[in-house]
Amino acid sequence: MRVGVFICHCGSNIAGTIDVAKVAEETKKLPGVVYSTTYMYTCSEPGQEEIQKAIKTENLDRVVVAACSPRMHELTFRRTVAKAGLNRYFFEQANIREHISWIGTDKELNTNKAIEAVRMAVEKVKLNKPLFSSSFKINKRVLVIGGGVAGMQAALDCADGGLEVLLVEKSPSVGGMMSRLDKTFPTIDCSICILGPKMVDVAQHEKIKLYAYSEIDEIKGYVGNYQVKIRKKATYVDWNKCTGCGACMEKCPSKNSYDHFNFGIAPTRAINIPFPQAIPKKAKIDPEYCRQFTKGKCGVCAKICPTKAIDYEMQDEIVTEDVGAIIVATGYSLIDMEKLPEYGGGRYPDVISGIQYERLLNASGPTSGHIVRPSDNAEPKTVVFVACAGSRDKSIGIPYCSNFCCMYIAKQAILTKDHIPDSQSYVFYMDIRSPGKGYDEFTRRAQEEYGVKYIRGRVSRIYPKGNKMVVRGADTLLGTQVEVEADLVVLGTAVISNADAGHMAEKLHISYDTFGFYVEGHPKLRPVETNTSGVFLAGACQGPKDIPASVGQGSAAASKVQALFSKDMLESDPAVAKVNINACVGCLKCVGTCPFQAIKEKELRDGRIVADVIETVCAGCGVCTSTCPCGAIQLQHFTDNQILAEVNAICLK
Amino acid sequence: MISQKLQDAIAGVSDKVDVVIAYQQGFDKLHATPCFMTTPEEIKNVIWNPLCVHNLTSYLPSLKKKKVAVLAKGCDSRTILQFIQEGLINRENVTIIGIPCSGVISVNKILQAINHEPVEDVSFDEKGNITVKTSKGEKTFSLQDVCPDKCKTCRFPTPIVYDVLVGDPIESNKTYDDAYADIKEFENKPIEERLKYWEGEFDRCIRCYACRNACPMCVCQDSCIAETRDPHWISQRATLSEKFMFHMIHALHLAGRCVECGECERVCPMNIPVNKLKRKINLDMKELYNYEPGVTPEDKPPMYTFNVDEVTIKEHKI
Amino acid sequence: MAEREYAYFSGCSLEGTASEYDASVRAVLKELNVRFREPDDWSCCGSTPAHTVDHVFAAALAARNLRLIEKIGLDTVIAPCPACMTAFKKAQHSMTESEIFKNKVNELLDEPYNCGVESKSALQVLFEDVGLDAIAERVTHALPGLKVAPYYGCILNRPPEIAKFDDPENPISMDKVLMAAGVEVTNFAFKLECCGAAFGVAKREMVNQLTYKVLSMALDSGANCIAVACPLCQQNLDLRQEQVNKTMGSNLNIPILYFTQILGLVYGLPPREIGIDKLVVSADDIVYSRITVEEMRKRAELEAQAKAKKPEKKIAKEEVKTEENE
Amino acid sequence: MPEIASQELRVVGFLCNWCSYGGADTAGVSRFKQPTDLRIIRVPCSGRVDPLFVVKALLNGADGVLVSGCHPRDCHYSDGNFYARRRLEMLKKLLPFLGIEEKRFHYTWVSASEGARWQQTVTDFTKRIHELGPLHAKKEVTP
Repeated sequence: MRVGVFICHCGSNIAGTIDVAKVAEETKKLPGVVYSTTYMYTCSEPGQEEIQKAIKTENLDRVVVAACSPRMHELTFRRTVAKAGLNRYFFEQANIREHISWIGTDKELNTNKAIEAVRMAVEKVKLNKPLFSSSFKINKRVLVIGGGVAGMQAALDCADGGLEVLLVEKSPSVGGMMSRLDKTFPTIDCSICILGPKMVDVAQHEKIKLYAYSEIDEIKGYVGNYQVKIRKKATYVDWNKCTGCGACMEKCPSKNSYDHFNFGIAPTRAINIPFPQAIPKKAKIDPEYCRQFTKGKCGVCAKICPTKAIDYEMQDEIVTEDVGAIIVATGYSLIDMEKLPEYGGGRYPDVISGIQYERLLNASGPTSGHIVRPSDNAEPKTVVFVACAGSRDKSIGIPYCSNFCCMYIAKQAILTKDHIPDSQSYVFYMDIRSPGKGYDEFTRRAQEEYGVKYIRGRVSRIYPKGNKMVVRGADTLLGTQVEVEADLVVLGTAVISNADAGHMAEKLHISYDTFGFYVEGHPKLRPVETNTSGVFLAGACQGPKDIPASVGQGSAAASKVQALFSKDMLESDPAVAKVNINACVGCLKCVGTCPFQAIKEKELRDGRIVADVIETVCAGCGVCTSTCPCGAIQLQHFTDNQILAEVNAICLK
Repeated sequence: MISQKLQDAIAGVSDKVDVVIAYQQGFDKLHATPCFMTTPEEIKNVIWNPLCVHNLTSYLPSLKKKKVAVLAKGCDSRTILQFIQEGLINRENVTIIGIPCSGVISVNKILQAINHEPVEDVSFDEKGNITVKTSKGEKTFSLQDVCPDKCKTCRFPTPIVYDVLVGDPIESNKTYDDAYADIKEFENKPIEERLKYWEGEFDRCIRCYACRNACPMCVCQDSCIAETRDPHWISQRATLSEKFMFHMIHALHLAGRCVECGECERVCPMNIPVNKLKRKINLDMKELYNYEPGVTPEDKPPMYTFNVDEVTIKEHKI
Repeated sequence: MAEREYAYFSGCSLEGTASEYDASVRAVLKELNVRFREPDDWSCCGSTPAHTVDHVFAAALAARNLRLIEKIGLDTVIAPCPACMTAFKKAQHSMTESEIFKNKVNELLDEPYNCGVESKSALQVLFEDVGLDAIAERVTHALPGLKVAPYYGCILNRPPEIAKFDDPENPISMDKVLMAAGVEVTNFAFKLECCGAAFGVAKREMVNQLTYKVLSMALDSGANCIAVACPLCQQNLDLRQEQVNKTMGSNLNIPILYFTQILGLVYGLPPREIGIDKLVVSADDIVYSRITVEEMRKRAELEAQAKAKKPEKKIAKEEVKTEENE
Repeated sequence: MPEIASQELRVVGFLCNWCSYGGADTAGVSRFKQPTDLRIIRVPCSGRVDPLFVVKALLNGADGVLVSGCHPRDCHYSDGNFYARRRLEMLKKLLPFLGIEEKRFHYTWVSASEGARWQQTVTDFTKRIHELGPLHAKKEVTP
């Protein structure tokens, strides 16, 4: 066995707090190590050439690189050794940067720790076996979860690339948050005017199959071969018959249904089409408001409907689809105003959220674009905007910035002036965050051209006084308290993850952070990938994002899927469980514990029963290996012996 | 006489099975030994007395595909139920001849008492006393004094599962807590004392693997990782830590599976309390998952399943 | 309820200036069959200048009393005065949080306090333990025309980690309790606003302004009476009205009752017994307006009949809710 | 090679690749300083951690063992950590019976985004092991 060890300086990242020369010299003494050296940047091209050269000249058959985290460069170096003719699994990486040089201050201790880290890697690599991946066919259909702007962009890009796309949208229409917006910053162009065409494309594209008002029930399988159960929620309207004429909506007697599309700023009917440009433009019934369901009698819509599309008996329908990749674009939610009691907690009708105000501004909104206060439908002359309503507030568990409130508040302030020329807007802000192209100019325009008064400070309380709302806050620049008597108060409510984001992540086996936003593969270098191959992220489900960022991610995710599907076969990860049939006693405990049903029982010619692994289904978790009492089923590359070698390397003295 | 009833019972089922497993006389009166009968003629050799200590059900998994009739005491019947839980036998292939048992005899205890003199004769009286005759004379023991410890707290004198029951069921007045009183007591000892205790016990181990071979639940047989190189869990070195490791392997592989038949301790030549660790784990399994090995056929051994929300497991703080 | 027994800690102000609070609390608890005992030889709660100069000392003062209660075998103390209650809760909090602090405090005590006593305000006990149903059950009288602005003051429910009671920004317990007792409450935006009492001597000007704000906001909210649960609030809002009127040129004249006094009234207790006569701004009108529940029901019926002629439309206000979007 | 005498104790960590190993990386990237005693063994999933690995480590010279995986419900392999939780809980209860302080063994859940939580875990656990002192001073170990 001839092991070569390469210790990386990583500039000063490692060499700064670890005596790399000493590590090289000490590790040279290890049994099996015939070559040990250091290099400034091992991951650089010359660095990799160094390794390949050494493999040739020293005819190494195993390689250990002590550098950054294997999660960073394992694949890089596997390719390196493979190019030099070694099996790519004859490589181990010791993490002496993230786990040592960056977290330890004492150079002597760090160096010693690094030496032991290398020793562990050496002991393991000596037991590494050559592994060869088998390839399997992939299903070139892609599932996009979420029909917001990010999801639609992803779906369209995939479809234009010739892929079959399933687009699953939870609400009755695609369009997401953007379809609710009036104008978009910083260009002030009409949101639905630029989004509408995309929505139509989605509906009409022959490669896209749209599941509106549907949810994901279950996801099984692995990259290239997923089986997805989609729940088509009961609309109580046969969408094949519904023409979207809206007659039912006009005649529906229960007029106080909560309007999800308008965020309850105005009531809607129990049977409704969310908005004029809805795609698909079909009606659906909200049973919790529909008299047919609540009182058991009504049936007006059924009578009125010209195509007899109403079906009160309709049930949810489950359809199963096979796909090869999944793009998650489930978007975001906004914090409930009840979480902000000092701002009235939703008790005052004239304190509304930004998205509700957006609906008031919108020509296709409940007020046809006339700004009126909910309490008395009067036109407000003084409008106060409160930025960071919940955002950057540790006390309610939202320490992060919601990213786009500063901008849409500036936009709304400007639009307010356009709608009501004799109005005056105030904005309470903590900091103005406008780092995008043309963004800062935009917020300046709001102040300079539109005379919006920006007050730097937080609002401590909002309370009614007569028919006005008094907004009291600090002006940290003047160092005084300020009180503004407003006709209408708009809260830039914090962006939060969807309530069911966690469950969705569990279905997808992807991880999410403390706030419910999905975790990307690498914060900088793998922004739309997840740690689960075949699952990609787009839009605000990964963190608060404005439109351009979401669209960008949608396209990025799509291109990732295109790349994945550019091959007909996928290489399976050979680090899967393997059964030693001579040792297996056929107790089949592994069959029961395998999370993926990847183990079946097999009868040998002599009639003996043994366990048998389905390679492409095995995900390589190793639960079977730790279940098997006789060590007959071993997870390749993480066998008992390999892990024991590491344990002994640091424990045996 | 019970032996007669037993032989009749066996005769009753023998034609339906390939083999009957029961006890016959061993090399002397003090030793009974398992017998495997394939012809009716052998039935007359069958005996039953408190010296029939072996857990005959241990042989069942190796005979999975055959039709077997087996003699089972109360404690042995738990083994069968555990086999069923783990799918190691097919119930329909097994005919269980249950036999209520008021306690067996620890041959070792007798041998010590008669300091290993050759036994000439053994007799039992109706009170359950045993009289052993050697060249040095006769000695009579009451069952209580010479029975294995497991019998003293036996909760299952009558088999939990059987097809034929020979003799009348026996009620037990022992409770779960009785059975684990010694474990609880040991847990209250100071921690250093506990470590010293086990080091003392395990240090005596000669790695003969008798405990493992006698264990009905040790399914691995020849593939036991105590002896393999791949995986290479322990070396053959006779160091304390290697011995300790062996017993940990044995204990953890039986976690939530040990039916406490006591075979491991019966066969240990060094009198190591091998069963103690497993019984401790059983105690925890009962607390955590309300699970007891080998009492119902439907249960699933706790180490091979889980609940998404484990109400009984509290997250540990440092 | 009955089987449980509380300790009762009146504290200095309820012994003196706020005796009507003491009287009314005791009366109401009695009406609701809440059993309580008082510890002998109780002393200052520690909410004096003590806590501004020495936290250990302040905690020790509190802990001494809590220890007395612990000793007579009770685990919950009713401290009607928010100052006492906060002093107790704070001591309890910091002593259970930190072993070191606990030892420091116990060093100063004759007998160590084992942190076995929970402190609650009278409001908290009524709201959490007695319960709204029991409160409603006992009602015998109504106060037609009375519109109450519930004023919580600054420390009854704050800071949250110590008070552990109600919402720190928008408390509703007193509203609920009064409503349960059949009393109409207004939507009072300044239920937590500082009334300035703490600066009553040092910064009179400021206090007058603050007090004015609170009082006038109460009137704006349509109230003709303010309910309080704190001697200092009561004293400041009640006693200072004349002074405020002078400096602010207003003519405020709104009675400031302890919420327990209002409960006493609807429970049909004699006004004297609950110290109505001790108020500076007279609450006599309220007392005179008192009628029995039966009479109230009759009136209601008459009004209903009158209304019946012109049925009114009403659109239920939709609660504002965010919705997930995909 | 023995750990640097008196300064360090031997702490072994088994970390699942997807969450906790990533969490440890995150802690590193964020330069969250930690004690140097810990030696990390990377496994695909906490479900891969056979309790016997922990025992092996403790018997062969480790003074403390730390196992960390994805939070329940968040396992990359969906169920791995559920099995781990049962097995490791069983071991945690068994160790004191053997005379080994259960404090020497800790299992927890740290996600890839929880760098700070990881720093806290390592710091506290290492501190605890130092309070307990070496496990093997009092007993003979291995060849």
